[in-house]
Amino acid sequence: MTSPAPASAAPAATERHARRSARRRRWMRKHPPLILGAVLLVLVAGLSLAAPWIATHDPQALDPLARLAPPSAAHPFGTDALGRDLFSRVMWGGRASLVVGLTVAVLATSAGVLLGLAAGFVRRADGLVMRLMDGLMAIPDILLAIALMAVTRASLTTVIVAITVPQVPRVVRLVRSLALSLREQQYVEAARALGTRLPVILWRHVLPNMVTPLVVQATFIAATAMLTEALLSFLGVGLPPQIPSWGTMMADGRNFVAVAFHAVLFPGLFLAATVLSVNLVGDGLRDALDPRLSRQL
Amino acid sequence: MTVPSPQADQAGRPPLLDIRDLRTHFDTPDGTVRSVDGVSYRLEARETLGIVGESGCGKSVTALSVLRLLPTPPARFAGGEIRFQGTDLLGLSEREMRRIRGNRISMIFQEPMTSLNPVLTVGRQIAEAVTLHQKIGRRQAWQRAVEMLRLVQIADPERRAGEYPHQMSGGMRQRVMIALALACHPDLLIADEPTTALDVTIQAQILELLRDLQAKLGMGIVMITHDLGVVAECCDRVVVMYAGRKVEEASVADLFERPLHPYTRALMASMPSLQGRGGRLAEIPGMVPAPQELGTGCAFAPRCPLATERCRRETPDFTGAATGHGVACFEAAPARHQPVVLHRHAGARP
Amino acid sequence: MIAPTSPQAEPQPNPRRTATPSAPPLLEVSDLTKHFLVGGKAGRGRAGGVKAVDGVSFALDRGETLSLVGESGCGKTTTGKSVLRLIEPTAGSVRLEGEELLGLAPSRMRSHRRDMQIIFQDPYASLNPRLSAAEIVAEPMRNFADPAWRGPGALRDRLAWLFAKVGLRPEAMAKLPGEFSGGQRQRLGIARALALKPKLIVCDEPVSALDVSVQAQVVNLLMDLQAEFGLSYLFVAHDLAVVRHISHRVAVMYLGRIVEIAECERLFTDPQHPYTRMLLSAAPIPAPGARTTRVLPIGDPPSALNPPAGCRFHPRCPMARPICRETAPPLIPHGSATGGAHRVACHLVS
Amino acid sequence: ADAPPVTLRMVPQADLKILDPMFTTNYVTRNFGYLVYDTLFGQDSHGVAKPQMVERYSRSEDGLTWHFTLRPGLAFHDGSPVRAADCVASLRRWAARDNYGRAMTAAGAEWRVDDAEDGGRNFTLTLKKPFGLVLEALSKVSGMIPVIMPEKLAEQSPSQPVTEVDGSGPYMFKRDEWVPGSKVVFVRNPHYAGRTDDPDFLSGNRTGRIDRIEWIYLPDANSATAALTTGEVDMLELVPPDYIGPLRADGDVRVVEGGAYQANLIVNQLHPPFDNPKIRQAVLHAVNQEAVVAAMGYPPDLRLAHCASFFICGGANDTAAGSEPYRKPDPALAKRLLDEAGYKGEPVVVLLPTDYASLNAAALVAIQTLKSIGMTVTVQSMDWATLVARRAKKDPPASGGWSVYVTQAATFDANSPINNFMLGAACGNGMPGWPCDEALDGLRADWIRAGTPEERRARLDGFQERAYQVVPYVPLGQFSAAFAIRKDVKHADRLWGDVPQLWMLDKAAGAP
Amino acid sequence: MRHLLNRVAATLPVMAVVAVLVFLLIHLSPGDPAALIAGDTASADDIARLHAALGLDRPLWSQFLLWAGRLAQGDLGTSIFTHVPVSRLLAQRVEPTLSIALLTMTLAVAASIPLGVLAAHMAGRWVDRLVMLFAVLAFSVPVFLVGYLLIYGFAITLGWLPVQGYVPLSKGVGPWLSHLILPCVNLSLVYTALLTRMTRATVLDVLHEDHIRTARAKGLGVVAVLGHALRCAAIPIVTTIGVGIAFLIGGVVVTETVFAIPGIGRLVIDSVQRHDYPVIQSVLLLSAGLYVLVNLLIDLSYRLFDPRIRA
Ligand SMILES: Nc1ncnc2c1ncn2[C@@H]1O[C@H](COP(=O)(O)OP(=O)(O)OP(=O)(O)O)[C@@H](O)[C@H]1O
Ligand SMILES: Nc1ncnc2c1ncn2[C@@H]1O[C@H](COP(=O)(O)OP(=O)(O)OP(=O)(O)O)[C@@H](O)[C@H]1O
Ligand SMILES: [Mg+2]
Ligand SMILES: [Mg+2]
Repeated sequence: MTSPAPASAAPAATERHARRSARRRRWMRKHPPLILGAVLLVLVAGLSLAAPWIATHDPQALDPLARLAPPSAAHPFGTDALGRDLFSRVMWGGRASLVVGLTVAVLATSAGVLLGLAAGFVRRADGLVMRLMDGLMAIPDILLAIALMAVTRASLTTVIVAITVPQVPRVVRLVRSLALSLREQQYVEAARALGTRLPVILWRHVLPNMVTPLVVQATFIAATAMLTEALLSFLGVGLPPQIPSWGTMMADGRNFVAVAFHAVLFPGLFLAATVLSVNLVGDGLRDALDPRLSRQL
Repeated sequence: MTVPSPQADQAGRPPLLDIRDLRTHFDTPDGTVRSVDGVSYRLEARETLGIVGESGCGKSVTALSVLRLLPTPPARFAGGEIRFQGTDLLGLSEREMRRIRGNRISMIFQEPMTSLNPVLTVGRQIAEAVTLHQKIGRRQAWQRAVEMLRLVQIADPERRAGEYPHQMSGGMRQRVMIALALACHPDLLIADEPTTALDVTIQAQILELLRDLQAKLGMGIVMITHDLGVVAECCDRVVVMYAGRKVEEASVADLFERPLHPYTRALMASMPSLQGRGGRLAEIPGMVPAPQELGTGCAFAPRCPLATERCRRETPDFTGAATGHGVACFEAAPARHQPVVLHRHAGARP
Repeated sequence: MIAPTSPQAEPQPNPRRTATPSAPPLLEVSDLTKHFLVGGKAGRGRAGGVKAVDGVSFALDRGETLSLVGESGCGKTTTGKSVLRLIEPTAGSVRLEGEELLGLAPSRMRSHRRDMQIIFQDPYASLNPRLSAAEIVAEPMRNFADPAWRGPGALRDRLAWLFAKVGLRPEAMAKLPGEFSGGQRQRLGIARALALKPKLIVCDEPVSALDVSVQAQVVNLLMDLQAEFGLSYLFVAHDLAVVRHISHRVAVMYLGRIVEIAECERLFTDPQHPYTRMLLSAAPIPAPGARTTRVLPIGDPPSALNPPAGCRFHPRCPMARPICRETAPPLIPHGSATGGAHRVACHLVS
Repeated sequence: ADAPPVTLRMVPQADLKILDPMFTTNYVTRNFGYLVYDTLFGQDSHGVAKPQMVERYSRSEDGLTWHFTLRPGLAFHDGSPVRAADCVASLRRWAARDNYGRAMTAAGAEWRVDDAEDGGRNFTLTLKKPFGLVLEALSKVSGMIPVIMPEKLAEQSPSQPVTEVDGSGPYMFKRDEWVPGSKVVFVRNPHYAGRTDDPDFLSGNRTGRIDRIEWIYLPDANSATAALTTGEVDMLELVPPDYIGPLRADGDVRVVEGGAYQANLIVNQLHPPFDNPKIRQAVLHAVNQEAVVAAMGYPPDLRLAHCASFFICGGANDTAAGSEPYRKPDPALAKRLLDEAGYKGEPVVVLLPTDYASLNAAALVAIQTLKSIGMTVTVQSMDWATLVARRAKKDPPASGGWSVYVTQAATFDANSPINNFMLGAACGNGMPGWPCDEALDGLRADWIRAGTPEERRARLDGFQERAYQVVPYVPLGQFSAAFAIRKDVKHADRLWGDVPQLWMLDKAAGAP
Repeated sequence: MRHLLNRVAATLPVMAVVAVLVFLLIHLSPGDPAALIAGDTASADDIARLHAALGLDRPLWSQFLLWAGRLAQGDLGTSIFTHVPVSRLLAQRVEPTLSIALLTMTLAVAASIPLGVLAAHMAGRWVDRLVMLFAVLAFSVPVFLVGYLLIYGFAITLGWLPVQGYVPLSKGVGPWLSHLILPCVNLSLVYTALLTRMTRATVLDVLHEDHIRTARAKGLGVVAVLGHALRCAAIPIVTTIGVGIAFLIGGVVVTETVFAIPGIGRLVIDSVQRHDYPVIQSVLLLSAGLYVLVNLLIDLSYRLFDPRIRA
């Protein structure tokens, strides 16, 4: 390459950059749910991260004599059955939901990708993996999670595992079906013809082309995981109560719904808003990246 | 303007189909796509008009515009009119349009594999069209379906009528499509690349069948294709399209004998012939422009060996329609049989 | 009835061969057979399955183009991919420069892949949409460390050379496949196939998806490259005009078998098998009135799932005799003038 | 005519799982026991044991020999008569598991049928040592109650609950309609032979007035309360504390005080740090009873700001002896004691129940208390069932055992040195927490042997003084539970204590 | 017939895997079932004896064979806490759960298919946006929160419907239905959302297919064209109904808790809290069996919807 190339490349690059960012802006305008979801999610995540500075009280400090107080200036969201400040707890509690959502999404997706690729590309593994997944799929998610919680002690880790396990088959099936169709893609066939080794094919040709559906699937898993965490807590088999989470808060509050609805309402609203934002992001990504996915996911 | 005048033919009847300066645009987030940008042609009963052009030049959009099957939005009729037996189709209500579709104007599509409903028997699909447009009972409609299948030379039509599309080969499906299209004896049949997806032997069968049926039923046919061979075999007149415009129109014999537009000539030169193993083929450099990238000037100018400054500046009008051989080119008219000097591609030295 | 597994004789020495008489041809395929199991899960499919390729034999010399033609589903692609072992053949032998490829361990096979490449029909599906043009073309070179292109500098030079060879500008290297037109994508595919300096390229309908004007560019490129590097092509196509233009020899396939194989010129001027004749007569000729009469096969092609006994073409052959129904005709030399290079599988041709 | 049976629907405080009142200390099972079984003696609302199944009894001068005669006409649900042999078998079964029963066995108790022919109505108790509480034992209200079941049931192994039900109580258990986890159905026992005297707590005529009783278990406080206000059920046996206020405001519902309860902090005395009485004292000093009971949700009028007794304040054995130092919560003193006792930050493993809201609340306050005096607290949450299994482990806290859990006891499990499930446990007992103080054991035995009420009172004080020194467990405060009954149910005012005496209630026929 | 047998046979390995999973789930758990069965006052000896009696001291595989053998004979074991045969416990509770499930499914299907088709037809317009907003909201708000809102509104404040409980069908359709409306509406929201999204997506897909253009070129009106599309979309929709069964069963656990309905969902929650393993195992097996059965039926029903599968 000689000197003229970069000289002519520079304006081309900036022009392309400008065109891309223009396209991106247009693209964003075309997908309001995505924007709405992302903004909401950033907001919620920001509040949770900033909890130490926003919270007005120690989220764990009991004040039995001021229990179930309705919202007031001192307690914007009121207090719970033990007199703890709900506003502070709600701010802190987002962390559990976000951690559970994120971890489960990452774990389930990674496990699913490994098993799914094995099933899709290693004929001998296929039968075994898929039978196992069929078995797991046959047990309803929530029941399986509940049962897993029944045999372990409640902790953040066990909750994450219990929520992850039922999600894995979903990813495996997705990955496997993607793998089977990608395997037949001509560019994968071309790679084989070019003498590319299987691991390289998986890494260069198969995985990158799965990213879109996987990212979308992962967002849905994250949303489901947050809801499931709350559900398990609500049913009394979730996170241990000393971890403030929206789920445990609602579980605490469920016995007082008729006398102190705020104790359930505020964590519920925050949870719903978070799950909604993740779902919106997922839907938006799906529609924006690959509209054909809507049937698969 | 050189649009043919809307006058009636000798018998005093309006032409079967008369498209004038049709402009069909798509409003997309990336801007307006002028897929069809001023196309006019006319078709008489019992006539076959071929429309040729490369992929994306607006052949299908023109055809779908006639039946108003394009989704609006994003499609939009930016101008022109489509007169069918004198009535402007663009002015009809959706309900009136529905009475015309499948009844007086029918259409066959390119993909025989996917153009039939996979979950209904073919007999039912044909009968459905019949009951929709004609006041006859289900039994009679079914009878009609069987007759139509027989007409398109499907063996054992009584049994086949009860079968599903997946039980048939591609050629048979295309024949079912034809039966479906002709079930109500339309006056106009639009065939959008009816044989592109088929093998040559099947293609020959289908084209012959269409010719036969035209002779029997007397409909006008608009035959859309990108294969000049098909045009040569079964059309009376041809319209050559490029980038949403009509660039040349002539009778088949005229067109093959003395193509006027440089694009038409280049197209013919670039086709390998069945006559012998050749040396190098003539190439048309560059590629068909994307419709949203069209600027002013002749759309073919960037690829045209004869292009002048004027070509790049102004869009040439379509001239010579009255003589029966029209062309939209500044340089074409006088240049009879002038050899076209084509570019050799720079990178491909022998 | 007892049908011989291969009705075709052993490949005969090819008169076109350019190397010394004792050296084996570049590619020698004999009795190649591929049966696909169908019906989903293993074991429960119909015994035998689809006989996609059923005893195909041919040889291909250095610098030669052999075309495979035939109707859709006759096994052209399967033959091409079996040669490369992209599909694992059921039986038969594939020898590259005398060495048997079938049954080679994967690692040994990999080293042979340098000598054999493939270009696909669909220029959209055959390029990974997420890799840049340079990465796509560099992939085979990364797979095989060769001193000629080891190291980033050498690799860049080689890439630049390849891009120039196929007529792509160096700026194109950074682009994604989605930013290219069909013809340019096909050039990328060719550059990738060329990267390892192969001896044989299987071209699976490389121009069928392209517009006429672009098709000429690619056909020219393929021929130029052959002339420059002495490549051999196994050229799969259904457009007879292209085939005639590009091939040295042509093999006509019908339902998994070769029915006729001959020098290109001879096949087109003096076809012997009834099916070949029909194929040739069915092709539309882009010249009005050129067509005289046309003999077409009867009915639709039978399914490869259970092909007819005897000569597979007999149900559609207007000249079929009783013997055709019973015995599969062997592929035997026709006419002494050809020195055995023209072979036909038909009872009616002596 | 087929008038629909008058049905009373009650939400029980817990789900009925075990059908053997001599097997478990579960209150639901006990309440079930009082419906389907009868006892030899029944306590009245003054705490006096009244003959119930027994027609007459006699006690020898030395108190070592007792003769009992059953009332005639007593019959089990199938109509077969209740015989002395059934009583003897049942009492032996009871004695194998119950604290009182064991104490009597320790005093050499022997049960014998008198009239050999077909089991008759007479039987005898002989003792080797004096035992002052025979009638209290036979009329005990809580823990495992000595009900009378047919001999063939009573003879089954006492380490397994009896799963069949056949009693001589006022109601019969409808096994075919039993939906574990949801519904228990009783119908009136046609063979029940009631006494003639008025019903009073667990004594007197216990003949049922209502044809049919359904226990509908609704674990969700909202559902239960809402069901009561809309009339879908007639009664809540235990009103969720936070709903006492709203229900009191409901014109159709009457809220009845339902017996005193004591919240308790049970400490494991086998292992450090709570093997040291001084540390137990420190905790006792730190506890703020009012905060605990407030956290449990009881309204101010149903909770005591402070109860200065190991026994039920306001009950028969209420005494303040030895409680003087503990009148006010004193965290500073607690810290000092902790230092003096040489507490070095040994971890305190607290078992936190997640499925009992009020215990959870009490435990959380306790945890905050322990932390506030500088103890190192490790919290392990679990459901009650797991907790029950876990608390039986004697391992050190660090290796799978435990240090502390919170529970509550109703009046009859708290109000005497022997009823009280922790104070009643002697050295070598199997009671989780494993309190052991020889002196206390001696004082308890003295109390049991005491002949006169005055004597007993004095010994009780001594016992409690010692208890405040060794602190076998830490009382967390006292409160009253509440029943809630719809006003169309009659005689709700006769209910007393924490046993739902459903036989007393009545309801107009045709009421929903 | 062969096909039917093949399909049925194909469910066996799934159930076998479920059985192994369910067995391992409990037996790899840290707690000792014997200690739980023996109760709170049992001595170590008692527990040890029970341990042996229950076969817990044997090797895992032999325990599994024993358990599976009994299972194959229909013996689900006995509840640890109530000492009632599990099959009886389940039988008592099947009716409410099935009632909820069926009614919910009916409601959801009846609501979602028209909604989904409408949204697909109006794709991109505000009706579609509204429907999709509902769908995503129903997916995001916890079921129990909605449940309490419904109770608060319709049962407590308005007093139109009962707060809780279940009345068997034998006591009359009216009471039965009135007790089911709230829980089923509550539960069907999520299910409706799921099906609506699926219906919309599939129908939208089909609407882009070539044969729909053919149908319109024939002159068919909007309703007829949507009918065509729905027929072609049937298989994914029906599949979703089947997959949604798992959703439904999971949801039943929650609604039964919120509305205090004595069904299998409540049973499992009670059992989990009491570590009543035989019950948990049986419920898992039962629901997996139900899932497999429903999906088997749906699998078989494909042939009704798609002639291509009949071949
Ligand atoms: N719905 C649409 N939205 C935007 N652009 C469209 C739409 N439909 C067609 N076009 C554009 O209109 C142009 C003409 O398309 P048309 O289908 O008529 O081409 P064609 O000549 O039929 O080509 P082919 O031979 O490939 O069928 C194309 O460039 C295409 O991108
Ligand atoms: N993976 C497969 N499984 C089952 N059958 C197959 C498979 N691949 C090809 N076939 C069948 O094998 C036969 C030959 O297929 P092949 O693709 O080789 O035909 P072709 O001559 O290349 O046709 P076309 O011109 O349509 O590309 C066909 O009947 C096809 O249906
Ligand atoms: Mg088209
Ligand atoms: Mg092919």
